[in-house]
Amino acid sequence: MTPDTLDARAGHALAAAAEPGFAAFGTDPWWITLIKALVIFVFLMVCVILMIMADRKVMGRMQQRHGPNRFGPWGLLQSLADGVKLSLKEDLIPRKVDRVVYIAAPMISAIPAFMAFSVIPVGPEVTMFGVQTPLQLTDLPIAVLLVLATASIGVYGIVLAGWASQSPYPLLGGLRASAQVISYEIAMGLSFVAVFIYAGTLSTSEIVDAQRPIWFAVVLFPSFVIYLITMVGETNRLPFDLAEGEGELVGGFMTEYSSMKFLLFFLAEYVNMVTVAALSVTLFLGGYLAPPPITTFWAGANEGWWPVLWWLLKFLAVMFLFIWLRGSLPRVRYDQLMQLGWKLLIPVQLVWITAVAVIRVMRNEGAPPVALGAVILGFFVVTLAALAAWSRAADRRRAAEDAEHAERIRALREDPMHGGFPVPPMDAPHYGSSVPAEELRSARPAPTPPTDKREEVTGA
Amino acid sequence: MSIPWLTLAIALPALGALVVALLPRERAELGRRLTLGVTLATLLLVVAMAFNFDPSGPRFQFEEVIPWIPRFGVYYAVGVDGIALLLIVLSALLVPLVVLAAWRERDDNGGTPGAAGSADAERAGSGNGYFALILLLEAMMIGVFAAMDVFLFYVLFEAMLIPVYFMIGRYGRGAERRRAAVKFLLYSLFGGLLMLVAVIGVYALSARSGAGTFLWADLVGADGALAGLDPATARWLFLGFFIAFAIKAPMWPVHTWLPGAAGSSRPGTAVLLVGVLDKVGTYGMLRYCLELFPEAARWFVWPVVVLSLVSIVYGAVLAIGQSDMMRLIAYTSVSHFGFITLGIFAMTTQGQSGAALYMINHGFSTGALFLVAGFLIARHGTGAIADYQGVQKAAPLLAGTFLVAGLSSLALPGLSPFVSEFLVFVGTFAFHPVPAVIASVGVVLAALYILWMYQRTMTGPLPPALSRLRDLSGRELWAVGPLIAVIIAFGVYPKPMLDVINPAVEQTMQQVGVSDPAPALGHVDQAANGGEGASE
Amino acid sequence: MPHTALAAPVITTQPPQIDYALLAPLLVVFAAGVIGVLVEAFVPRPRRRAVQFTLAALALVAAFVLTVVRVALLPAGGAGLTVASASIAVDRPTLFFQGTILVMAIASLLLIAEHRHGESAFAAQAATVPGSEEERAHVLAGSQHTEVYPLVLFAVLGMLMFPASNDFLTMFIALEVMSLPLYLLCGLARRRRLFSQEAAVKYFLLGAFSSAFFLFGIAMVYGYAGSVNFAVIHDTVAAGGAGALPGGGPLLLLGIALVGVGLLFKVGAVPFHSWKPDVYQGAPTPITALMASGTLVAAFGALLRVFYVAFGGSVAEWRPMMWVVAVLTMVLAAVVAVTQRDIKRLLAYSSVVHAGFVLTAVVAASAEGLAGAMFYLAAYGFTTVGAFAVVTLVRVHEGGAESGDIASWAGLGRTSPVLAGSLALFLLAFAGIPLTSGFIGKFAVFEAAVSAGATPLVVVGVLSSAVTAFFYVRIIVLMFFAEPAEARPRVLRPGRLTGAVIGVGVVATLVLGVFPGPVLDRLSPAPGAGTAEAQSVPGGFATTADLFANR
Amino acid sequence: MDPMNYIVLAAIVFTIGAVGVLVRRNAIIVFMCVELMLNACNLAFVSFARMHGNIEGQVIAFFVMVVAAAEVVVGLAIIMQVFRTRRSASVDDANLLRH
Amino acid sequence: MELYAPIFVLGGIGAAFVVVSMIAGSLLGPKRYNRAKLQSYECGIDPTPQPVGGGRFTIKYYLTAMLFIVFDIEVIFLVPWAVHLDALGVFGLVAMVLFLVNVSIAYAYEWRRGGLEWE
Repeated sequence: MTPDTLDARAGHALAAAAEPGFAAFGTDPWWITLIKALVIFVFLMVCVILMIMADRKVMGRMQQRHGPNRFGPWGLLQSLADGVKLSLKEDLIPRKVDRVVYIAAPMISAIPAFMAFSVIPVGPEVTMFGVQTPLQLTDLPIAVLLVLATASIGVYGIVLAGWASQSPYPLLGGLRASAQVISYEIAMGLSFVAVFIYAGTLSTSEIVDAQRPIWFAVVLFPSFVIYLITMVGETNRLPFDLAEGEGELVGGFMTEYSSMKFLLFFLAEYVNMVTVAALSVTLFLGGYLAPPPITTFWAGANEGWWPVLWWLLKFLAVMFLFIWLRGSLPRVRYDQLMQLGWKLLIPVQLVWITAVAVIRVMRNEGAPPVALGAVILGFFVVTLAALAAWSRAADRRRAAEDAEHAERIRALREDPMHGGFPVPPMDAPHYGSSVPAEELRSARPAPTPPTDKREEVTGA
Repeated sequence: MSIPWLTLAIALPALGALVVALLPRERAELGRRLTLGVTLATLLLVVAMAFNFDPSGPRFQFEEVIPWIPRFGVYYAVGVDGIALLLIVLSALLVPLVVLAAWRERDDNGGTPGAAGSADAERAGSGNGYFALILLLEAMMIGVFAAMDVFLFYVLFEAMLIPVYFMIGRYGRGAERRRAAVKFLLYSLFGGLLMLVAVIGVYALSARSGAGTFLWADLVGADGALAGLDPATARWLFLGFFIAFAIKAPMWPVHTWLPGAAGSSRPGTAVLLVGVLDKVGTYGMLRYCLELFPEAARWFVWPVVVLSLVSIVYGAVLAIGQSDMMRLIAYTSVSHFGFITLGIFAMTTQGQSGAALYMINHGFSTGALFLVAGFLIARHGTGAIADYQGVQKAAPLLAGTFLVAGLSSLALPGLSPFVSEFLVFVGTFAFHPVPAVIASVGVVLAALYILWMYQRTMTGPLPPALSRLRDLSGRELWAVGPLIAVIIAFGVYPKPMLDVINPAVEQTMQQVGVSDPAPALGHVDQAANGGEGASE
Repeated sequence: MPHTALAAPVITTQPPQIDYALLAPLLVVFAAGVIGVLVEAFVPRPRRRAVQFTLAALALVAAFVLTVVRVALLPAGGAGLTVASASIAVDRPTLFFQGTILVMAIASLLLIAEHRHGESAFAAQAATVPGSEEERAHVLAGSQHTEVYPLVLFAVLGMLMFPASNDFLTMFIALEVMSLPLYLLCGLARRRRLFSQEAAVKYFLLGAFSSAFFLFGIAMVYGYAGSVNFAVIHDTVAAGGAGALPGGGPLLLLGIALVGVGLLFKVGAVPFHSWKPDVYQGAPTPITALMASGTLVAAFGALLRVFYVAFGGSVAEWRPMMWVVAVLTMVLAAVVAVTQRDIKRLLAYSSVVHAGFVLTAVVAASAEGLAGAMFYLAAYGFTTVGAFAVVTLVRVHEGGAESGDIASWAGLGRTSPVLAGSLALFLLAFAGIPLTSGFIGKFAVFEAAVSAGATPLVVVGVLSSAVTAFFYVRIIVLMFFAEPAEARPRVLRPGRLTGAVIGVGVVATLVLGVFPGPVLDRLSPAPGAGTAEAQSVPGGFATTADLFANR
Repeated sequence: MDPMNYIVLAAIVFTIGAVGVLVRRNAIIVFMCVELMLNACNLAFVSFARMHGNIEGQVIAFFVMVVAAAEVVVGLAIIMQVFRTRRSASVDDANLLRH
Repeated sequence: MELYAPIFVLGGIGAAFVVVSMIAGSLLGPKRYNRAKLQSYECGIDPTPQPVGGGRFTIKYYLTAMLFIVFDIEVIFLVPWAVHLDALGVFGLVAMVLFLVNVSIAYAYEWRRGGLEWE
């Protein structure tokens, strides 16, 4: 450990030696790297365009209509035309905005979205122009964290856009969007934990390798389901697209944006969809590995360029899921959204991770199958009991709410002032009364006037 | 070693203080009686101890040494030599008299009598508190003189401030008492803290070889822990102790707290303050400054002598200018303390014997003066000299005792202070004639301020306002009488005291490493016996 | 090779051995805090206070008992042990500091739990805006923050860990565990809530600022030594630097300075004291009592450990800095304190001055210094808790806010002699009058400093003592010698809990003042043993680390 | 790249944070500056860890993050409370406690 | 560093695209000034002032942010633990379970005291 080992000249060799298992990465000639990066970029752009198209077409089919069908064959060029149109629109910057932040926000949103894809493996090592190289731009010991990190940076774009617009709708939209994204980010992060336990690494290529025996979607099914839910929440897609819920918030944080900047937000959103879908394929669906039945009769399925096909198929399936969900589910309420994230996904995840860890460690330590079974059973029982308690509580709450409602109705009915009719009370809000409506509703008597307990509570 | 005399003498008033303090407010009368009883018992105990003291025995007697804080080498170590013994007797004697004098004093808290609120406050504050403090103070005074451990001495030296502080500030008189109390406390505390540094220094130096100690006996002497101290350090340490003692003494220029404190105290408090407490300062110089740091003491002789002379003259001159009796007496004390320090630092046997004796006698004379002045003030409610005239016509007994006390204060031959003042002069003259000559100015001035005060207050026509002035009551006579008796008795026959003092002084001299100048004056008690008007 | 080490971090398959018995007090307090949170969640509101108080009191007492028991677990000969991968040191100083902190915490807890007509010292509902209708509703409904108890437990946990930490990471965590609950607790005063909130913000911002300095200092030290373990740092300093970074001396110096800043802030030494008066004044008084006693003890414990163990080999480097800080602290704080008109601010400045006195012992860098500082802190802790307990009782009117203005305390000695007498005793102890614990403490620290050759520092200390005595005496004058003020404050009858605290304070102040021997003996090796080493400057200071025998 | 550069960068960032704390008046911004300082510390820790070749510094960085997070939670709660009361987050407005 | 370079290459391509398209967008689009166009999208309501200083974020959002931070930290600890669970064995499991229990207690507290209720 002498200082000259830290010398920059020695850095290259050291770095290669530094990360065992990453020998294949970071050694590409620069032009291969450039080619791969460009391909990814183009792939993302094409994906986005096609995805927007597919979104509209599939939705149309689901809703018994055609969808766009004017530009190009089957309307395939519709999105391209839309893009061109948007970019030719007048670029408005409202007078009161914070200009710098306003302009920077779409960039902050879009650029990280591109970067996340660089660690997604789409195939094993292939020979490209005579160079042996993996079909993955790069891999890191912390690759999955990179994806999460870029996703987090994207949130800044949303918040800043809302804030820079200096207008209530975008502000509220931005806040809601960021609250939602960060809420679901926790559940998402937790859903990865089980994967890490099984894979023992954060590197995407190694995670894919670890799924050779069996996909994690099978072994870690609850994690997979939760990831799918959070994936939708993360990308602000229906049924979780409250940030731009037109009915409430006009256009959400994008309300004040137009032309190319608007387009960039749009782009970022779809690129994020692509990324999370690709990540789900990588982490849970075996990445580029051929689906299990195929490998049994076709050994070459995981050789050469074939895996790209498997990857693409899985990826498209997940993308279709996005559209399918959008077409089938109604938008949830904001409080339902947050409650789902905080009160259901997170506790379930915590129990699930504990269960996975316990079972894993027990197996590592060679615990007898009986004990293992008992533990599994125990977790089942606990989960069921919790669920039962939860639903009981929910029932009780609902019953209590109903009772309260009924009581209110009854009070209204019996109020002689209203002649026994369920008319709105005269002191309800908007009736111009100075008495707040709350007082009537509360059945309790007003607090007794302060007599002996008078005290100065503040006072500086 | 049979009876722990000193511990008993400390514990008795301390317990008494606790009991009196815990008495309910309504039992004020019981508290007073109890206090008087305890102080008299202490006096008896101390006197009995004094009779057990063997002047020809070892220097320190009745020694008790018990470890207190082993970590710092601190001991509960008590013991007395002749000087300390006499000072303890003085304290034990003065305290019952003060209690008697304070018997009927009302609390003077500035409230007008009759107003309901202040009467209430008066009742709440008066009574047992003052007496408990007196008892506490007595315990501490005896302890401080008996201490044979530097740390113990320091602790009591500082702790004594608190009861006095309350006695002045809480139970004093006049509007200025609060300021006076604070001034007193801060001056003393300042000095005490400087002394603390020196005390710590002593400990640190004693720890140079082996475990540190605070035992006085282990520190002094050629083979003591402080032997071979380098002179510069010793001088700094000396200064730390000396400043504290000088403030206490009180010595010019750090005397300024005294007139205010004495002027704002009750006469009883003033008696204890000037009569006993301030002696701790001079006692400390003699016992600690000189013996712990003999070399430094010799080095500082001239500065201290000069300061003493300034004190003597300055105190006397200011006394003359005073318009308040209590303040006047306080300033006379500044002058008298100048004599004491002069005697100590003359570094002659006579000088130091005289100084030690002076401490006792000054306690008697000033005590008597303060008490009588206090009786007068209690009658008329003011301390201003200008408010009195012709008192001797209305209260001859009072005027008489006042005269005797005053004369003793100016060291009239035949009264005890004369012996001590004479010895100091002789000792100083043997040391160097010039200071002695300057100091003699103080004697002249003393006559001036005492007699002039007497003339202004006691003689002349009796104004109508004073015509109903009562003479001394029986209780008051009992308070001041013993003092007058002692003054006269020891004025005529000082030998018993000198017998006790001399061995201690000789030891001290030996410790300091000085000896009397060549033409010795013969033995001091002969000089004193033949001293009736005799001169060199 | 550094990079390979990086790439394949050694994850030990050997699980660390943890001696839970030695950690028991920490675990008990922590567990009680966690259970306290559960109690908040699941126990019905009316019963919460009783449950929380019982839980907290039991935990603290149990922790104290365990601390005492642990003394027996230590090996003979003054050696100490380390626990949990050498991150916590259990030695005599640790146990003393922990015991002291626990006693202070128990006393403060009694003050915290004190209730009068259903109100405590804490806001009914901190989340409400002061002066709003909502707040009134909460006050009338008798809401109360029982979260206070778990928060206090967590703060105490941090305090217990702080002086016991044997590496900088643990120490930093302990610092934050201690501070974060305190930030919140500061803002919970029932009355004068604006003050209280302001105090919380100030404390928080300045505290976070200082802990950032502390952390950067740790980073520098880590850069120098390659480890944050105190023993390793000590050895590295002795060896003159770590292999990877030759010539890292400046890093060490910077590290010492910045770590010092962080610790001195917690201690409240000038120039890092500015938070103290504001925070002490604004915080609820029971919390102020906890901070003035427990936090101070913990912070000094940590300071001593860092500077004696980790930096024990570079005394010559840090000594001048401590000198300057100690002098500034004693002088400036004493001077500023004279002008204060509010009792809590005054006590805060007094706490700053006292920190300066303890620093003189730190400067000594010897066994005596350690023992002196320990004794001083214990003595001061008892006294200050008692003093703040008295402050809680003097109100502007029955059921009103505390009457902080010193002028309004005039004549208190007449109306409530016992209370005023107790306070006077505490003030005299602060002033260092003999026969109180304050004197022995002062003597111990000054003696250590003089032994180590810092006599000028002691002279400064003594002069500043004289100045501080002035303002303590002023309060006594007001209470005993002055006429009661027109708007005389209402003195509440001490409740059982507050009364107990004051009583303990009085007894401790007197007992430690008159019979300090047993305590002092337990604090240090035989007298004189460390002195010889301490005086052989500066090489002998390598032995200071051995004072904390945890290496 | 010479790892010492990272240390210099950390020092610069730390200084920026410290200056920010001292000159800015908005409590939230002051607080953000403190966080900046903590992150500078993390950078220093991680760089030193690499230089020394042990993972202690990285572990510390983890804990610092945790502490920073806890600080954010507590700090935001306190600042928000004051802010709701006073409708201002300026530390200059908080001056009730000056004597 | 070599492992990270490609990411920045991709990011650079993305950034180039974004910047070019934004510049192109502003150049290509028509510019027809109209006062009303530059108003914020708002039906006659004045645009809101800056949140920092004016401050109208609902407390709820701060609460969400705080909760997020707490749990995000939890994830930070879980990830390295998960990766090395096999090596850490029972000790790691117990430690993490204890940690999760503590976090869960805080979570339960938050839930019970209404911190997880929206609107």
